[in-house]
Amino acid sequence: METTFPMRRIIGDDGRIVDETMKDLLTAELAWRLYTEMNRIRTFDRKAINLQRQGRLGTYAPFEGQEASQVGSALALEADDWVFPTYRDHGATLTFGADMVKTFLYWNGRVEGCVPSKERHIFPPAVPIATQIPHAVGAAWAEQRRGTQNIAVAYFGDGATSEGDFHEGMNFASVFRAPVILFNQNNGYAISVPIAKQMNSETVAQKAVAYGMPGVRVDGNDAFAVYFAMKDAVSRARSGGGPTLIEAVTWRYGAHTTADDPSKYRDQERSRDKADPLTRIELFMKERGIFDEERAEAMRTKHQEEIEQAVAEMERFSKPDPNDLFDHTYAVMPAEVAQQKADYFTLRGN
Amino acid sequence: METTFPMRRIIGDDGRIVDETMKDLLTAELAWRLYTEMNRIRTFDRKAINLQRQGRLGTYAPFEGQEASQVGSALALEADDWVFPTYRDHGATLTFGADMVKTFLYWNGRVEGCVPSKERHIFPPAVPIATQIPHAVGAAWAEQRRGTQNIAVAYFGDGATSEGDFHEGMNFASVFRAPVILFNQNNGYAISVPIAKQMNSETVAQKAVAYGMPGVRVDGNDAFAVYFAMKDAVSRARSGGGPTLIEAVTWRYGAHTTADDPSKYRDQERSRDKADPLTRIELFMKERGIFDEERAEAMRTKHQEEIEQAVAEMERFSKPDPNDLFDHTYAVMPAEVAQQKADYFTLRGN
Amino acid sequence: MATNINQKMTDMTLVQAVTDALRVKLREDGTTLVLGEDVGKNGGVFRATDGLQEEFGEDRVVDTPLSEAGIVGTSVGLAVNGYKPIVEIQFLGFIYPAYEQIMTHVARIRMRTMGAYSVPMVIRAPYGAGIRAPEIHSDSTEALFTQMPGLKVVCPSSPYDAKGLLIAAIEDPDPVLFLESMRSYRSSKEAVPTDKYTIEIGEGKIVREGTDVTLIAWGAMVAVAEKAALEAAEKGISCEVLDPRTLYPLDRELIATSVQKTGRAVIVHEAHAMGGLGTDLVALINDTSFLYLKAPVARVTGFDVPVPLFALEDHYMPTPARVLKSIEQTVHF
Amino acid sequence: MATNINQKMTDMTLVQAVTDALRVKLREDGTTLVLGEDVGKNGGVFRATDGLQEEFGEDRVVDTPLSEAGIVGTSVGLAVNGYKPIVEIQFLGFIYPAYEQIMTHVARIRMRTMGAYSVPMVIRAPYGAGIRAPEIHSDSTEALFTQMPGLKVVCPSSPYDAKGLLIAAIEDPDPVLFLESMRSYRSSKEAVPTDKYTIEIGEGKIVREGTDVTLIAWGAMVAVAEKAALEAAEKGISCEVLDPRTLYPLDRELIATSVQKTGRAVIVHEAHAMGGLGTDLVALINDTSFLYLKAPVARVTGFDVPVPLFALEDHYMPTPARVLKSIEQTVHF
Ligand SMILES: Cc1ncc(C[n+]2csc(CCOP(=O)(O)OP(=O)(O)O)c2C)c(N)n1
Ligand SMILES: Cc1ncc(C[n+]2csc(CCOP(=O)(O)OP(=O)(O)O)c2C)c(N)n1
Ligand SMILES: [Mg+2]
Ligand SMILES: [Mg+2]
Repeated sequence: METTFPMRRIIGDDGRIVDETMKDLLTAELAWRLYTEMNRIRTFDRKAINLQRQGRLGTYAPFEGQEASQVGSALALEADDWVFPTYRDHGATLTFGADMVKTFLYWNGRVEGCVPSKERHIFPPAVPIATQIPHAVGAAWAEQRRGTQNIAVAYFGDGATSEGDFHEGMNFASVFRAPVILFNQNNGYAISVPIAKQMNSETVAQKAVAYGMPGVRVDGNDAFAVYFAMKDAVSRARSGGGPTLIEAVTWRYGAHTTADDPSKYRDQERSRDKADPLTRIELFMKERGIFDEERAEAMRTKHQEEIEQAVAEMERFSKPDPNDLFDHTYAVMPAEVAQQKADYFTLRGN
Repeated sequence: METTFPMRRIIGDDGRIVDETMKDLLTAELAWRLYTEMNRIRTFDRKAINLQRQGRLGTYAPFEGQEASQVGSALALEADDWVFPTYRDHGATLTFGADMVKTFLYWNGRVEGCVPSKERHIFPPAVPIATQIPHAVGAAWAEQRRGTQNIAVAYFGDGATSEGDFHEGMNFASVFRAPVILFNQNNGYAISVPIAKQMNSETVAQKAVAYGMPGVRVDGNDAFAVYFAMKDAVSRARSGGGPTLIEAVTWRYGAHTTADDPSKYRDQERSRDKADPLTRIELFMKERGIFDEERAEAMRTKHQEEIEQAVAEMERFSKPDPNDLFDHTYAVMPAEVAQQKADYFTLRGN
Repeated sequence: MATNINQKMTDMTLVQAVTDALRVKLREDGTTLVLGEDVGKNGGVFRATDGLQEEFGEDRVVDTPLSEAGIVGTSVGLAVNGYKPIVEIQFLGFIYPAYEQIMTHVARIRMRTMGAYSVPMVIRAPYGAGIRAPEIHSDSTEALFTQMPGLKVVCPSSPYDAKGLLIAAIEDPDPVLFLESMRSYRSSKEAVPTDKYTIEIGEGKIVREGTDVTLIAWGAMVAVAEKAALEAAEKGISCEVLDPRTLYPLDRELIATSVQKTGRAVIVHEAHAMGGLGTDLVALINDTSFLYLKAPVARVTGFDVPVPLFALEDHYMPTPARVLKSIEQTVHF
Repeated sequence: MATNINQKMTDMTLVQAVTDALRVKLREDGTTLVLGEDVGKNGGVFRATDGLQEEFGEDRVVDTPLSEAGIVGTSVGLAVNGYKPIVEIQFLGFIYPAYEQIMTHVARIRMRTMGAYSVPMVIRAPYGAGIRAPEIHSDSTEALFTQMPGLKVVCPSSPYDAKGLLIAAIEDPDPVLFLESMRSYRSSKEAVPTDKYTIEIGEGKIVREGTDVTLIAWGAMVAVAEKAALEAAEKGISCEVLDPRTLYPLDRELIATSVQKTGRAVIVHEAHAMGGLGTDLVALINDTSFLYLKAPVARVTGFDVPVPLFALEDHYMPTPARVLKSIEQTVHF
């Protein structure tokens, strides 16, 4: 039985390597990939907040601060894997390959934003906390039954660990040895409730002991550490080794959602004291001499353009269609609903 | 963090002391108390099965084999403590002070059997698995708020650990440091499902790690071991030390209920191979020279008489009263229900 | 109404018809799975899955942990990824831990993804009072599910219907809650085709024709309504007995047609009056047949109190006597 | 109707009235506790508990883990052991994890112990569409609870009613689900007594008197019904608007009296038609007022589809136009 859950780190706050054994694996290519994706989703996140402030987007759940956790985990996946995100994991889903226009549409209350692309298995964000965990277990179990090497990942927060569905999902994962990663982003808070009031255990990772499952605690602001912890878990899952619980210790810089005022419950001034995951990998790259400001600038421009274009597309998108209110509840519409639909359109005059 | 969960034993299958440090505490008085109570509830249990076979009782859930767990735990309590049992814990509640006639009535589908006596805080048996666990936590928390030293105990089985309510209750217990004992009887089965299919963890006790709570694994057929493990946990709870999860490893000799056929799912012939908790303490007493066959015989006779008398009272009990169907749902009956009640009695002709 | 009826018939109880339907689909469709507490080695606490694990293996007929949210939640993942879970909830009264999964996911995934994902699954659950089961085992809470758009709810009252409807439910592209009256499990036998056939979900049936009043009942209450109809006949009242069989979506046309013919309706159900499906039927009749009504629609239901412990359950349940009284009041209104 | 009305009044929104009621009872009764997610330091996601932890301490106003079954289940233990938990479920759409606790324990402990134990507690939950909240936040599922004997269900539509009813709910010897329409939280202010007063649970009120048709609505739909009534008045139709305020037990007499006067009824609710409380009202009117009815009882409801993501929620909800059309159809039946 595992007995200690030290937080694994590969690079420190200052960007220097703290785990020398990993040195050779920290290639320039990987660093640039992580850095680029983190930059991309941070740009998206800030844009979304701005759009919300301008009334061009509904209530939005920002993830700034959690980029290393989301990108590090998502980059360890393959295209045929399954992702079961929450409302705060669009950084991960965008990295995994979700459509950006649809992601914006989701935040405008458009059901089109939930429709997965044909290329990626991405579940719509789970709104009821922890309910996606058993889904991921079931999808992974299905892959196992078919004998593929595909796996599933459930994303969830620290608060989610208090729900029964976390527990029941963990138990099913371990009993059926499903190829699933239970990826926890411990960002310190569930809305206003700090983790010390959420649980009495020192770590989330140790909760794996209850299920005889490997539990790993990793610095969630260290993109390398997240990436390699995830890679390990993923390859264990692919090779029949069963599920892993990963706790990525991170921090949400901003509000829970744009409707939240974090200064009600914490010293928001000091929220940025935690080392920024982007700065950290940038320092690493500079330290290793693989940073290139010009390339970085080009990357930033590219992301800006991509995002502006996605916003434009989102805003050009066809108006919400009331047909969609009625048309998708069943494969075949019950007579009663058909009548309601007809009445609706009659009154509306078209 | 605790890392191993060895099974604590004080006496072995042969009745010999295996934990010499406890030797002086194993007094003749305590041994007789445990032995007497175990005999009492076994006699009750066998009688209940017989009554069910004769059609004088409804479906019944026997506990034979689990007497040491139930008696050992219940005897460690004080009269002002709270007990939250399942349908299989009437051995524990009878030991704690529940009324025997009411216990029989319960198994005849009489709501009167759920009404606690004024002298003991005993909740009606929880039928939906694991739901009583948060209740016990809440009742314990209430005692803590009032500043008493009273505690609460939740009884539950191995299968119950798979339910969300187990998890949520454990978490609340640990977060609010409630003076509650989570007393698990791991009898190896949830109806037909063996523990190996119920969970992937080697022990139930280790599940405490998930909550930063002490977890104790004890031989549930060793009445002394159960009693002292419980005593420890109880005194920790009374003195503000918070909750404890106790796993009492035991075995149900018979069927899940009288409606169950265990030979469908296990070799029922071999079910009695596990050391009998009563035999074990009897061997201990003989070994120590404190057994007294005459006294034992007198005790058995007394229990037979007590039980026969309770059966007679149960069978003399007034007929089920349809008024009770209507009268207890609210403090004040809603008009609609009053109308239904009136209609019911009109049709009935009285 | 029924398709592919092979003339080879066997006498079966309702629970045997359920097992038979499961066997038919497990044989035919490799993506079907049976999941639940005690469904495997034990063959189910009512033996509804008896012999299936022997025949199809532990991989297809799976004993799960005691964890309703886990069972249903995991089945969502299985269903969305190509399997057809047929879940047994041991008793309908223990479905609540899975209620969130059913309400927020099972019923909504098709809508939420505009049809890109769907979760065809069947949730079977024994329900209802009358067998002296312990507390909570005996509730009739179909209305907690018929008000959940995205789910279908089916409730057979006979072995023949049970097999045909369960096969249809398993083949349905949408999730179906399949309610099995415990009181009806072994109450009678009926000739049932040994081969595969289906009964269309959403189609009710006339169990007995009549002209004075329409009795609407499902599950174990069909037999109660039939008994009352017999007694009423002796008093010169002709009852039509209608079993909707599917509780959502309701067979509006069949119900309206019958009530418009008789001008009167008595609804019989075990659930409480308040919130029971009877209120939906009253509303349906109000909406479709107002001008035909010669008397208010009557309801004979469980009382508005929790289903009691079993010593009083017979007093809680609708009886032929209560139904008969209501028939008479309606006819002589 | 209201007791102890002190003439000192303050203008309050509905959510402020809720906070005020909580403050009154926390001050007066040391056994009351406020429990829930984010209710303490944050003062609730809608600020319904704002300032209460400051005033009463962390011991009385408790931030709990994210665990609805834990909150309600623990509250059962607290309630049975002398405390009065006032639980906040952050949104009604997230109450399902606690559904088993509510259904099998909260609503049944009095019955199960023949009154020896009871669990007086209040479960507050914001509900309903119209504020562009994310998915699942906007459902109106009152009928999942009004069909649960042992529980009372209350739903105020105005600040004044909110305070008086919430205090009454806290003082009630039985468990009460207290539904707070999010759309009504800050939609208007009203003069509310600063002192303690109660409004009896089970008493509805006539919001507007009229003679041609009775509109029945609660929560945010009262305002919609009133708007439709105004428009109908311009067309010469006189509407009586009735707010039952308590959804279980219903004020049968008030409803029957009004419908018997007008001979017509239009029920307006956000929930789906199928299984919505409207069906209970149709049944109630059928049972009490059949011979008075000049037209079928009409229902204007949310459609029988899941409440959509917010881009379409305005299309889902009853509107004054839909209500008006229904009024006209009913009056000109
Ligand atoms: C079952 C349920 N209860 C309550 C909520 C309301 N809610 C939304 S987010 C949230 C906090 C979640 O915290 P955590 O799991 O740590 O994730 P984070 O938001 O920090 O990413 C709560 C309570 C919900 N969505 N679902
Ligand atoms: C929520 C719920 N699901 C299912 C059941 C049906 N059921 C009754 S007892 C039981 C097994 C319980 O096993 P365990 O917790 O090990 O206790 P034991 O019976 O062995 O004492 C099951 C599945 C139930 N009562 N409640
Ligand atoms: Mg968090
Ligand atoms: Mg067991």
